[in-house]
Amino acid sequence: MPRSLWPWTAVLVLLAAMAAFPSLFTGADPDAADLEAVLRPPGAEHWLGTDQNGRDLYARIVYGARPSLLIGTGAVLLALVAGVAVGVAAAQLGRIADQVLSRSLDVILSVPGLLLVFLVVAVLGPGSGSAAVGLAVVSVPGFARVARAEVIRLRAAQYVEAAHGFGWSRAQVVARHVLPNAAGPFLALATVSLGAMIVASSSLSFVGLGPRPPTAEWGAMLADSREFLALAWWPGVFPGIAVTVAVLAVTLVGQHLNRRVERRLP
Amino acid sequence: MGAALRPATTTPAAWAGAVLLLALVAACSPGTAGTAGSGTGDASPRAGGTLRLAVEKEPECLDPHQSPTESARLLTRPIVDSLVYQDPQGKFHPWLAREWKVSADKLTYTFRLREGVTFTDGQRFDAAAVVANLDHVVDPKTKSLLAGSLLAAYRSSKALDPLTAEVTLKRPDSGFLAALAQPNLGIESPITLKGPASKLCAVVVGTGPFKSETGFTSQKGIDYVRNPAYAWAPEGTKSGPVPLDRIEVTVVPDNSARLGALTSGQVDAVTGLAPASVGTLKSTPGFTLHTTRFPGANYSYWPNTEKGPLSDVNVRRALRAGVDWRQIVKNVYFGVYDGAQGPLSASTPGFDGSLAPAYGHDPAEANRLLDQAGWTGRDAAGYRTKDGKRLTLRHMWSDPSVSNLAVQIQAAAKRLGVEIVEENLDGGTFVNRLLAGDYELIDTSFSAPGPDVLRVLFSAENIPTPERGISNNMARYDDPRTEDALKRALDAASQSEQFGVYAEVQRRITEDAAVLPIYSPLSVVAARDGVRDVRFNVDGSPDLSGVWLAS
Amino acid sequence: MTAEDPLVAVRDLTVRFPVRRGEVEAVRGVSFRIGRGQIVAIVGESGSGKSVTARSLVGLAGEGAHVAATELAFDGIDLRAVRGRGWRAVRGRRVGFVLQDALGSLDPLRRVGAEVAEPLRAHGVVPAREVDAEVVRLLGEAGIPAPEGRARQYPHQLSGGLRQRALIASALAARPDLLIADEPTTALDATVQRQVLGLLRERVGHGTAVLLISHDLGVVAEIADHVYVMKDGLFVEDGPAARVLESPSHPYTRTLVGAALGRAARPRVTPGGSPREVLRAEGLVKEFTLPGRGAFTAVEDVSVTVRAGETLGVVGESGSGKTTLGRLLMGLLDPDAGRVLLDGRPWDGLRGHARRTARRGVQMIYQHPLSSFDPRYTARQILEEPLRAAGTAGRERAVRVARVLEHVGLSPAVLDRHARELSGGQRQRLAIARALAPEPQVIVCDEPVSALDASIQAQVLDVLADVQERLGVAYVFISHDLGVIRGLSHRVVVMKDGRVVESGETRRVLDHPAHPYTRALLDAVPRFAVRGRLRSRA
Amino acid sequence: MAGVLRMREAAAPGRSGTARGALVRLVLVRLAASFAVLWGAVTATFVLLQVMPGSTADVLLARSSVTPAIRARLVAEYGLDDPLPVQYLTYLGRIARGEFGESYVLRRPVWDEIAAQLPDTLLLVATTLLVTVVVSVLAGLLSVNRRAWVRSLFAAAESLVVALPPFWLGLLLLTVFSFTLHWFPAIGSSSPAGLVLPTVALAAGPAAVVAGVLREGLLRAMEEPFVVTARARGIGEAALRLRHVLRHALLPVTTLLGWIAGSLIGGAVIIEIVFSRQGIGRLALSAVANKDMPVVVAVVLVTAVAFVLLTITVDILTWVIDPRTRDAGR
Repeated sequence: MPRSLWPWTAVLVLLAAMAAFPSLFTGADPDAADLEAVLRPPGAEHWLGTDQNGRDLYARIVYGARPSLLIGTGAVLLALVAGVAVGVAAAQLGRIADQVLSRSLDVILSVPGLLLVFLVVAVLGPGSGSAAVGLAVVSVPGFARVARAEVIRLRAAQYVEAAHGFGWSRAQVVARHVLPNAAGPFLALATVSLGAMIVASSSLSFVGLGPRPPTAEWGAMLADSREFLALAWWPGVFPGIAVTVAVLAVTLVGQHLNRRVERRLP
Repeated sequence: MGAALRPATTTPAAWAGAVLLLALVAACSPGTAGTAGSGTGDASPRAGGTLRLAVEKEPECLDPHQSPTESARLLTRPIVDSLVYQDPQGKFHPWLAREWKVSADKLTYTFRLREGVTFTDGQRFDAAAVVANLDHVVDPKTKSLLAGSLLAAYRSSKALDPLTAEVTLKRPDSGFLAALAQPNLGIESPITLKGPASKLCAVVVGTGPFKSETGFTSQKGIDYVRNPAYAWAPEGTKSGPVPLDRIEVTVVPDNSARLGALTSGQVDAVTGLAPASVGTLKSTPGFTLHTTRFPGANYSYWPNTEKGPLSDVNVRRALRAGVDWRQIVKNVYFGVYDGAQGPLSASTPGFDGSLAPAYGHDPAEANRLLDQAGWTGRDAAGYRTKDGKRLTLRHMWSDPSVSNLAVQIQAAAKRLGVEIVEENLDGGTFVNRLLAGDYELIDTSFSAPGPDVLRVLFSAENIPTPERGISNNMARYDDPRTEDALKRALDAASQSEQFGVYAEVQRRITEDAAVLPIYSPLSVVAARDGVRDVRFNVDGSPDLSGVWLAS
Repeated sequence: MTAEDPLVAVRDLTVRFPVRRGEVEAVRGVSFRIGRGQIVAIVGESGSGKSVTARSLVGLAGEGAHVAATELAFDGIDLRAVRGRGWRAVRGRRVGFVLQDALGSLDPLRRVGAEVAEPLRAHGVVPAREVDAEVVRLLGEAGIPAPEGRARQYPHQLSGGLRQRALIASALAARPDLLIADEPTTALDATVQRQVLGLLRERVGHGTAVLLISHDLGVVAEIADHVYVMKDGLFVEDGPAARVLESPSHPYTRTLVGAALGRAARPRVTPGGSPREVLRAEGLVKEFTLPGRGAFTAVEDVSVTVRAGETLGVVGESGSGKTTLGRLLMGLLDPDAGRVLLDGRPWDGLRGHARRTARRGVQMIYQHPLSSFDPRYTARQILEEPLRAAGTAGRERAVRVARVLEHVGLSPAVLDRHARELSGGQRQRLAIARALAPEPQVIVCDEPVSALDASIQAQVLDVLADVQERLGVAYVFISHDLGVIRGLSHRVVVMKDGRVVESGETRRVLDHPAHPYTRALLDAVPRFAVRGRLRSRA
Repeated sequence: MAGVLRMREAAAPGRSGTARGALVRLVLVRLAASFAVLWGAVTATFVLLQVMPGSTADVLLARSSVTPAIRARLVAEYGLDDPLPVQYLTYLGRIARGEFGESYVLRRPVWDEIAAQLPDTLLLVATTLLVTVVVSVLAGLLSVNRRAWVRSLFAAAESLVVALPPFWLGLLLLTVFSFTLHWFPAIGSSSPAGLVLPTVALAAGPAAVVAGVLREGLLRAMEEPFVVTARARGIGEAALRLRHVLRHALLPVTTLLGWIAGSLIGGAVIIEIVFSRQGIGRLALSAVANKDMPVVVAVVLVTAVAFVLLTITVDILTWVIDPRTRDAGR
């Protein structure tokens, strides 16, 4: 790994640790409102200041890592699994299945993403899980298309043809050769999507479709900050930096992994 | 406006998204119309100019006959006149009706109409127009979402002669004149009423001081121009020509954007400022805040008195005493809002100020009450338990974000050992749970110009159920003595007798802790200093007809 | 060679490229001259530095290349002093450049005419309004029929031969003094190759010198005046073409010549198979529907038989249906008509598991072995896979892997390496080993050596012959290279446009071709190779 | 831009009639398939709205105070008490006849409402696309022939911009340039000045993504053998980029831009909220919250049609740029 990526890897590790063990990073309760310390600027007592409820911003950003990152990660994983299933089915089950599935994916694409997420969240009820499912639904077409294209591309590969010659069944060939070799493009798409999903999940929280309050979530924190921007800039800045840094770390480290995978595969 | 879109911080639960205002019996409300800062009414109005106003909310449909929203009332008041005018103190004055008589059985109202009034489309205003309007409101085809219920007692009307209209009621309704004074029963051009209802949702034609031919565009706003023929302002208000040439109203839901538009000079005035913005603006030279308290019920938490932990009056009292509501209000709203001193806003006629001590902060008493109620255990998280069950209260929202107020209350309740769970629900689930009584707390305010709002909020007839549909007794309060008092209030012979009965109701409610009142909402217009004579209507909405621009 | 005033004079040319740690020296001090109107060839295998040498003459040695020489002159211009824009006066105008693979070398998004016109416009060779006419004339000169229409077409709409002609037309458009042709015929069928070489030779008649870069001695022999043999960035030998080829002095040159001749000169036909038929195809027909272009028949009424332990050569140019035939024989494709019988049992009678089991009886070796291996696998995994598919137990697998490795002469040390870490020859041996692992009766070899350098080709062919001798496996050997076919096959079928035009004993068919197409194929083989064959017979 | 001019030249007359026929056929096939997509979108929307909790009538009347007669009237008029299949078929039939009906909540013809909101959204999407294309092509062309560190600087800047949540960027822009500096209006849709900040906030991410893809494409195209051939003809670097390389790099960009244009309509929602702009996105979201089916379905239809048209446009553009696709059909 190039030296320039070390700090970003460290950031990623740090964020993961924050998401897993937030209490290691701060002794403060992220939900503890302190009426006497509303909108305090950053300082010794509150490193990043306090919000409109006197809650410690640093603690909220630390505790916000989990929902902020989990929704995006969950959405990518769900979309990956569903997308691969749909894509492989479209590629393998014949022309009619392919047409039906491909057109269904077009249907998802044809509805504006946020509107569709909104519909899904409305059906499932607000919360982190619904947000993740909603985002996953929107990103299934991307994964499914890559999966379908990869299966079709790899199906024509000579080593896949050769594998048929050894007497494997079709399913065995897909499992042994097609899917593992499609991992590269999937990984690429997944990391690109993960960054985009973290941004998208913060956007959802921003419009109030994220986890339930008072759960600290970066996008929701930014939404709350809007009203007080004239009084205090810090609640409107630090959570945004948190989102940006998280997405940058995911993207840069992901890009590096992709390049390594690409280099390994011809 | 999608409820879920508005990161509301000061609004009550969104199903009542617009603060509902029901016209009740005639009430003289003193109203605390007041203006902070400078620049009111001491100079003589200067004619001309365009007022650019940014408002917070917009109506789904402009037509006040159809729409229930506060914003429809605000946006149509410049266009439509009413038969009678109710001043901010609650007194009635002639407007389109020069005078009126009420029969002894209180079932027939006869209105003598003003002569020479024309609609801005050139039609003449006459008794037939009055009949057409009232009939239009109650016609099921109109699908009125509020105005129809204002006329619930209406039987029929007829034109005795071109300038005399007679209205017959099914039963006596002392609130009838107040209802007529509302923009929701404003008089629209009869020709337009015959056209498609959908057209009325954009363009309303009346006899008012302003007209808007292009009408209302959602998410954008509405532009008015002065009605040059206007010469029938209500008696008792400032007479003379309307000063403004034009009003341009823009809908800007985002609080900070609205403030930015004002401070950057993009608009002259804004409504519905968030308290934080009020604080900012106070310290900004060149701007004036015009405020009045909304009359009616305070912004409150409504406990479910029917089932769950809050059906125990001791728990309700403990919650009332154990949370320092006033301190929270002061902190959260930067001292802009006043803490509640009873179920009603202090500006409401019939408000009983003697109950204020019952709403004081007394944590020791609160803990004693909770112990007495049997919530003596403590779990690992520090919450009180009874029989192993945690004292958990579910607070329902249909808004996507929880107000800072709720966060503070949640924290204060936790110190008491009470867990408040904030549940953000979609509109459909919210309604289902409301009807089923499946909640512990709901929040909303309810503005109204008199104490009759108490019947709307506390009569057992108004408990929302699946059969009855949505109704406003969200505390699900069912007390025979209160019920009896509410009946006596209807039959009261004088206003003082009526107020006496309502004081009893307020006492009962306070004793039972059937509501946890929090603060009195403010109607705010913030404007640059050059905007003069900003006044408020009886319902707390800004009155634009007298506004003029000094610069 | 004309000593006075050569067109190109190069002395001590070195080209170095920066790599991660340090540099590699691709060209390590070579000197050569090209006289006006002369054809000079640089011959070498891939990676020998021949292309870099040629590209240095037009400043296109590559990004970051460090080019040094004591003399680097073109027509009196010191190319060492040329920088940046200065090259533009040389490129195209004074030196034309033709690359192999005309599909990639012509911009696929532009019309052929625009590509040919580009040097004309860039150098203002003819007035703007005459450019179109000049393009048509140039295309015509390059032997392209109906040049007006072709100019409006896109490269992918032209056949390989026409594309190469268009590329040459483009390189010659500004009438340069030197034409650099880098592997100009490599991707072409033999008959087309011959035509393109004819075109190049014809250019010399017009006074243009040619620097020919090739790995193919046959091509060089056809037209070059003077030959430089390059290996590892150095010229190991040079001299007049005839002298170098007929009496090579350097051992490497001898290997090259030997390898080129070997294909023809060392028949390794094993003593002939038993009469038992292992594979039989009857009246095979296969059509493909191309979207938007209707159906086209890849294989039409083809019947062949393969006997145990013998090699059936299948000859034809690209698009003749050879590969489709191979897949039909393997049961990877189902024919539209006719049938294939393996050991007397027809494929179409087999379904599901039975068919998958039967497939192990026919294995395949591909032209590019690397792409026939799962890129994640080590050599061991590659060899074990067919055994796993057959359900062979672990210990038995190890034994069989060791055995097939020995058959193809690979050291067990390769087992834990990835295929991409192996050399081209090792990869193809690995492919053969894998094909042997399921103990098939027939192996279909689809152009197994045509991607290999000449010296490696011979080794791989030897392995194939050895294996057949020892194991008695039958081959269906698909190739466009008559020399290879002749060296290996007992019987041969000649395919053209999906049909078998001639078949029979190899010697009979190739020495006394009956069908005109077979004769054309034989004629197209570069003269040197034919000469070599004649001599070896004598 | 020269690259665009060359595209037009490629499409100039002289193309064979069969190729043009293939394009027409391609478009027709696409249109036919798109009807399935439109039907699917409408059906999916209908189903999702139905499975949303709460009855439509309750949600509709949640903010009002109505008499039972009026409630019954509403339920009957909107057919809310019909069995679901009947509601579905009725609605499908009306859409097929081009009747989109009246909004339950807004009480106006859906088309009027969409016609009032769509132009502002389209304007924003159009300026965003324009800025995206111009900025990314400039950034791509300017950065590609630079030293490696300049390229990585561009790449780093692009990564940063992509990582910025657009709503936050909008918030920052608004705070700095509107609330503080008063350079641009804080509210308002139609004025050119009011379009600047929303466009910047919305275009930043896509422009960065496209610039990156374009540069990758340019770099990849620079490796192609035809570049060596073209250089060997003695043409200049600028001509090489414009005549040869750019078009190759534009191929993936075209597909990407089609995708971005489609997603912008969704992305515009957030920007419309942050900048208090009117637009179809906000209309749709509030309609979903209110279970206002006629509006939701109409918006979905409009965007689905836009999606279909975009897809076909991308196909046509690809057809124009890349002659190889013309003969391959699809």
